[in-house]
Amino acid sequence: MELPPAMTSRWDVERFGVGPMATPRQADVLLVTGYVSLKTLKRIIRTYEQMPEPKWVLAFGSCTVNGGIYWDSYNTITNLAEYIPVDITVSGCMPRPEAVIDALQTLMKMIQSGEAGAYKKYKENYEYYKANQDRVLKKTVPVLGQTPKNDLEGKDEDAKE
Amino acid sequence: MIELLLVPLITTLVLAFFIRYKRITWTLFLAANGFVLYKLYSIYGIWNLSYKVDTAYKILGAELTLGVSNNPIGWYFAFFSALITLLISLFSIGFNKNSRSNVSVIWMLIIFSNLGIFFAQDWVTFFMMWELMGWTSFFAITNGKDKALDGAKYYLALSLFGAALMLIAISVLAQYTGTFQIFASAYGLLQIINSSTKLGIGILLLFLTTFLIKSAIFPFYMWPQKVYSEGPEDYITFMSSVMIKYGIYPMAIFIVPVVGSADLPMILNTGNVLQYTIGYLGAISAILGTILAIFQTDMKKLFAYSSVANMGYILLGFSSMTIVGFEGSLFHVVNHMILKAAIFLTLAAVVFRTGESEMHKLGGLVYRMPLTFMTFLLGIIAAAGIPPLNGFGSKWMIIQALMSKRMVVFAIAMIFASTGAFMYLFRALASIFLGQLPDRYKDVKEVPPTMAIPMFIMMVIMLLTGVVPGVVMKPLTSALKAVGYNVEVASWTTLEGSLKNSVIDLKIVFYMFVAGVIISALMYFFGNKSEKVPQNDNYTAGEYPEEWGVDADRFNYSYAFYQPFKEMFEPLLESVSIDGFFASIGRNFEFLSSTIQGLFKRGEGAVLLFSIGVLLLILGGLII
Amino acid sequence: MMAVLRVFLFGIFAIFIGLLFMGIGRKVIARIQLRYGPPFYQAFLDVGKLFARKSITHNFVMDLGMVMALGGLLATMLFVPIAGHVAVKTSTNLIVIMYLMAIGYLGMAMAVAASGNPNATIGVSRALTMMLGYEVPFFTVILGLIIVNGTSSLELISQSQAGSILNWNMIKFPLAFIAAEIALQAMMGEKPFDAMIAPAEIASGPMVELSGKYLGLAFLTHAVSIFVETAIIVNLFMGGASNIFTFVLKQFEIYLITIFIEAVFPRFKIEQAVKFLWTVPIGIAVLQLLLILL
Amino acid sequence: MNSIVFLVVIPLIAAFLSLFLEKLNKLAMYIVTLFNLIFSITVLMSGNIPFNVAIGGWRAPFGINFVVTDITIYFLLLVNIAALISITVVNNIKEYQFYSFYFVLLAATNGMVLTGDMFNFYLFTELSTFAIAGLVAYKRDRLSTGAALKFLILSSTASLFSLASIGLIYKTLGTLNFADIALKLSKLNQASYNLILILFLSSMLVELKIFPFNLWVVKSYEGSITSVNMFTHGMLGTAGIYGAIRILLIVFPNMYSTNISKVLIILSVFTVLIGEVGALKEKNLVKILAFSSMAQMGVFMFGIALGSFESIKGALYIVVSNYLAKLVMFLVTKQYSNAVESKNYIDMKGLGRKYPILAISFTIAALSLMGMPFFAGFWGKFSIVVSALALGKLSTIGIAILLIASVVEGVYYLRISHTFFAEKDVNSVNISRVYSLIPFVLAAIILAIGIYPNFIEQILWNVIDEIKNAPDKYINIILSLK
Repeated sequence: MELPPAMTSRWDVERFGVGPMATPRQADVLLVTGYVSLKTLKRIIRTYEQMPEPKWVLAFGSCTVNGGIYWDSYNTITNLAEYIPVDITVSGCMPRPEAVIDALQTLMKMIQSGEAGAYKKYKENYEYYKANQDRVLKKTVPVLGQTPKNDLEGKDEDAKE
Repeated sequence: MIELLLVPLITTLVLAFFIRYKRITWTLFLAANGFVLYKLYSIYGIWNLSYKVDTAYKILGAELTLGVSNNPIGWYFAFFSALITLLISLFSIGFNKNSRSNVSVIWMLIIFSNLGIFFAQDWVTFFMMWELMGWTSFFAITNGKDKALDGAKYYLALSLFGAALMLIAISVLAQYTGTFQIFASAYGLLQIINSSTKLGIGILLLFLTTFLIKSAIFPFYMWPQKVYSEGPEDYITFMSSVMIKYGIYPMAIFIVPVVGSADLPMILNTGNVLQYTIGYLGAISAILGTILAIFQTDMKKLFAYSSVANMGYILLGFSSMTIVGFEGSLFHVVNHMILKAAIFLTLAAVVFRTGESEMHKLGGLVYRMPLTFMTFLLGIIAAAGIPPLNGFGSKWMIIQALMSKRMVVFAIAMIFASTGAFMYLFRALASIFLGQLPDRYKDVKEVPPTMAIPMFIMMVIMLLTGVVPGVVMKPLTSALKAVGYNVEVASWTTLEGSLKNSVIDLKIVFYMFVAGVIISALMYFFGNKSEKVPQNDNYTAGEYPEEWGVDADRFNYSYAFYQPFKEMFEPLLESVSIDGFFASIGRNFEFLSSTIQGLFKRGEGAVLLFSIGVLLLILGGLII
Repeated sequence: MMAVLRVFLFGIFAIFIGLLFMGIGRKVIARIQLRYGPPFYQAFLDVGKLFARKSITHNFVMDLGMVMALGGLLATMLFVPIAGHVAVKTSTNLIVIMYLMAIGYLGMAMAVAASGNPNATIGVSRALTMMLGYEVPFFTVILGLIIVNGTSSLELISQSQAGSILNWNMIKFPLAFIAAEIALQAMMGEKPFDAMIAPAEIASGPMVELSGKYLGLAFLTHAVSIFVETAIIVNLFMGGASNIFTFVLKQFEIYLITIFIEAVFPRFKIEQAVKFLWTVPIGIAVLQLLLILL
Repeated sequence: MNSIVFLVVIPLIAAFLSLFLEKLNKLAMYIVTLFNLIFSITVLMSGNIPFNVAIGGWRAPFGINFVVTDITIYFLLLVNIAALISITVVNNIKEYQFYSFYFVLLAATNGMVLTGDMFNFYLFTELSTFAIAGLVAYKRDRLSTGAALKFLILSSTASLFSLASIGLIYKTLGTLNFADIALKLSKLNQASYNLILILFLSSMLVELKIFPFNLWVVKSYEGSITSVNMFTHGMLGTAGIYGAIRILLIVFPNMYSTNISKVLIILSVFTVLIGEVGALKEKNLVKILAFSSMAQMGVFMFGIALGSFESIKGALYIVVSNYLAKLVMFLVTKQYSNAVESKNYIDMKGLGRKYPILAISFTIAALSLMGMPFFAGFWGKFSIVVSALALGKLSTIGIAILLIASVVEGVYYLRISHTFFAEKDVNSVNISRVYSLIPFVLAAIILAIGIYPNFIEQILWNVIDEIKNAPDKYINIILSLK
């Protein structure tokens, strides 16, 4: 909801050289916007793992930090950072485009100063993340052993510096 | 001279004797081909060689003499076809290890007829060899397999039909000129055209139709796809690279000189009527072949249509009737021989290892057969006519010739076809070798060395003729000079066009290409290192394909590759289908056959028919 | 040695100009869309970053193909006369240039198809269909010019337009120029003819699996192709130029036209695009050809 | 050389004796046939040719006489060789009737070739017809009885015409001797000449299997055993061809100035077309051969009807090629159909892989019939095509149709050959390899003629020479006896 205005004429994130990319292969930054259901998490992990290094994650909105209004949902994770390493979070429900731009700017500074390197952590502590992922993803295995057939909305947006 | 023909013939008999021992037959086959090549090499330049047989058989009041002679253009065709044949026969040793039938005997007979066609001195010898090639091909195509019968029957019918036309043409021509000699009768035909145009053109068209049939030019473009898809792959390689040129050779030595110097009505001051007829046939073949090739799902059919398109180019070159176009066409003959052989060898290798020729059931073979892939890649680059490989030079010359004669329609057809070639060639590359490797081909291995070596040599030859076209152009121009054309002997690397300032040096093109690749490679090495991931690690919008039951086959995009394009052209093609016409001829004959059988089965009317016959005789004898 | 250096310089020059054009092009589009837009050197930054990143490959064909793509286009570029200069002495034959360009496209197509992603293959299939669409009108235009000049050498064609602006083929054969412009639009893959990359539909098509330096090479390929294509048009229709600066300026004018069209148009479906290319530009080009021939 | 009558007499005696010989019949068959063959060879070698034998001392125009010229002796050889080859496939036949009919046939066909007399020719033709009808009916089932009956009906209708024509000749010319007729016919008025010719042709064409007269062919081939097929083809057919050459070309040479030759061209083209197209969808190998032999006779008739010496030479080549090829084909068919107990060629799939010589012989024969170069048939086809194209519109159209028909022929024959060579397991089948010998030799002869035509060319020119110079070489010999 916040990204289209950020990309188009009003705020024009492209002036900082940031633009949307269609595939994880070309992306540097993974923006996780909004709450993460278990189904979504699975896709996020695959997408994240497909991105070439160096890569960063920008968690977006309160839901990715503590679940937000879905904090007690049976089907939603509360803290994204437990499953994939998050470099920077933007709080708010929902955050303004300015906040997004600001976060991107901060991320750039962090990259320049060498602070942002969470993807290294993911490699180092892979078992930890994997265990966390497996723990919740177990629930998505269907009861009758059938593979899920319904489609889902893509909730990930990728950005490129 | 005669040993050149005798050796294949004797080898045929020996092979027939040893037919059950594959190792012996194919080695012998290779040796015989080696001998033929060596012999051809040794008779280069000795153009007065000939061998004659006088028979007591009287025809047209004179005793018939059959003869072969070392004709320069024939030598050019024969030598390069022998070279290709040698490579294919090397490939065949490995390829036929597991096959149940042995095609080598009949193939050797075809090689005999091959040499006979290219060296024939008179039409009767030519016709005899031509017919020999027709029926032997039938057996070679079927090779004991029932499913190949339909295609082979189609080929045989067309082939016999063509031969019948040629027999008529030869006889009429001999009656008017009094000779069966090919070159002498060409002059005779020219005089006939100048004195009674209708008759002359009629004879010419009869010849032309025969040659068009053999070279799969529109409207006879259907047989390659029927035949190539079913025949034994190594033989099909020979067929698609060498045998399809049998129609081109007599065109080059007979039709082109006659049409070029005939005094016929001109069109737009650019060419005469026949020239345009040939050109339009070529253009239609080129375009139709291309479009149909784009739609095929079977790789062998795809390249069958590609051959049709390439034959179209050659005809276009002939239709310009300039020396550049003529040289270009003959150059393209050899180029096409080489690149088609290379491509079909790789297809044979693929079929050998996977047993599959439907492209959408293949994929990702580059992981398992890298050498085959490289050969195929170079082959399709050559086929698309991209420098620095060999298809380019000849296509370039043909286009130059067409442009200098202001034949714009043909030039545009040529460009359309070669751009379209890109489409189908890439489609084959992507569907067979690139993409995902299905699980059932996980254990596929690269082909054994006996098959890999010829493919490797093919690559070298393609690059060599692409960069140093002189290896083909020098013999060609010398041959043309020996026949009496006013040409300079070509240099090693440059090609001459017919427009102003149009000399290209293919060596420079190659250097430039290398330079470009070096700069590009520098860039590549300048970049950060890359990491190899397995084939199923692919962008799928975050989905896991295996969860959706999507295996490698379904993940490949290769079935309806050019669907939008196909939808555009399908209505058009349906309305011009020639196949339906030929099929209906076949159906009508079968219907007639049933009727006649019924007549003979019942037979109550025997006496009635008898009386009808008598009445007919009375009618003829007493009344008329 | 000098020749090697010269070749190298020409290559670098083309890459540089191409990237510059791309950067400026992005800026121009942004201004048309009432945005501020990235800095004009953004393209250089992007490429630099891409080369610095780690990248992912599926097999050696991907590496080979990308190198072949850029190499092929650079080789093409070396045949195009730039303000009368050519990298090496050759006859700058138009047909050679057109065919050489194809090897770059083939390399690219091969590389992306090797990744095994269906989106990429769909993109390539569209790109090749499009190629058939634009090559035919473009060649028809070229054919007219070749017949008029009696030569297929790009250099001679551009020399024949020397003198006043009225000698330019653009003025003499306006219809041909229009047809060539439309074909050029498709050749560059700009809107409305960008069905092959369509990011929202097939995830940027051919580029879907390219990462890091592969994407960087693709960028460079695109840059060189911009350079080559505009240079051909300048030579064909605008009489070349006496010095390199004017030449690049003329190239930029051509590129600007493309950018303007790109900025305001939506996208054709692939069959619509081919149908359009085979009716309007071909019609115009054939008309021009008839005017030339008769 | 009065002993030449033994060629007819001895088989006739054998026919009577066969009633009593019982088990020795087979031996007698071989002895008599061999005698005939050796005798003909001796005649050929004797160097006395041509000569004339007046039976009972009555001189030529008045009495019965046997004539031996070049044409005669070659056809005599062909008939007797065919007889010898055909009887090799006769086995397990105990009924004396079969042998009696065979002896009669042998006598009749030898007589047909030897006789120099119109009425005798008629008699021998009738005799051979009855013999063949009896042989066809030998199988005694519904099909063969019907076939024999049909053949009988047609040939007796034909014989009516024949008799009428002979009557007319005798009425108008007062003679029945070929030579005498030939001399006197030219003095006859055109209408009578035509009438005689038409009546005679009508009967002749039945034997020659030309379309609307040939409805007996397919059924009688289908209904009879292989040896009888070979008799029909090799003995009766060859003798019929001899009759056509002798009577049409030597006795009625003025035919070419009438329109009848044009009608003959049309009929023969139709015959070829019907023969070739009819075989296209057929599965029964014997019926295919029947259709094909019809078509080949059409080609022969076409060559004869054209009337130029080159086309006649071509027709003779066709005769040789067809004679050899059909013998090969019947022999191969016999072996293969016995092995798989079916005459459907699809059932014979794969036999060529186990018994290649038979299949290769068959293929060579087929290729020769198609007129492929390097096989005997080609020279015939070539000659006919060349001369047809020189002889006006009708023959040009005719030859075009003929060539198209030969395309159809090629398709169905090579399809059969392919089936022989197709991949199939045929281990259970057993054929003695001895049977491969004769087909192989015959096929080799076809090939030899195709590659080296000089020898046969010489013989054919002798034949043509006799036709060309009929007055010197035939008529005068007979009439200027003693």
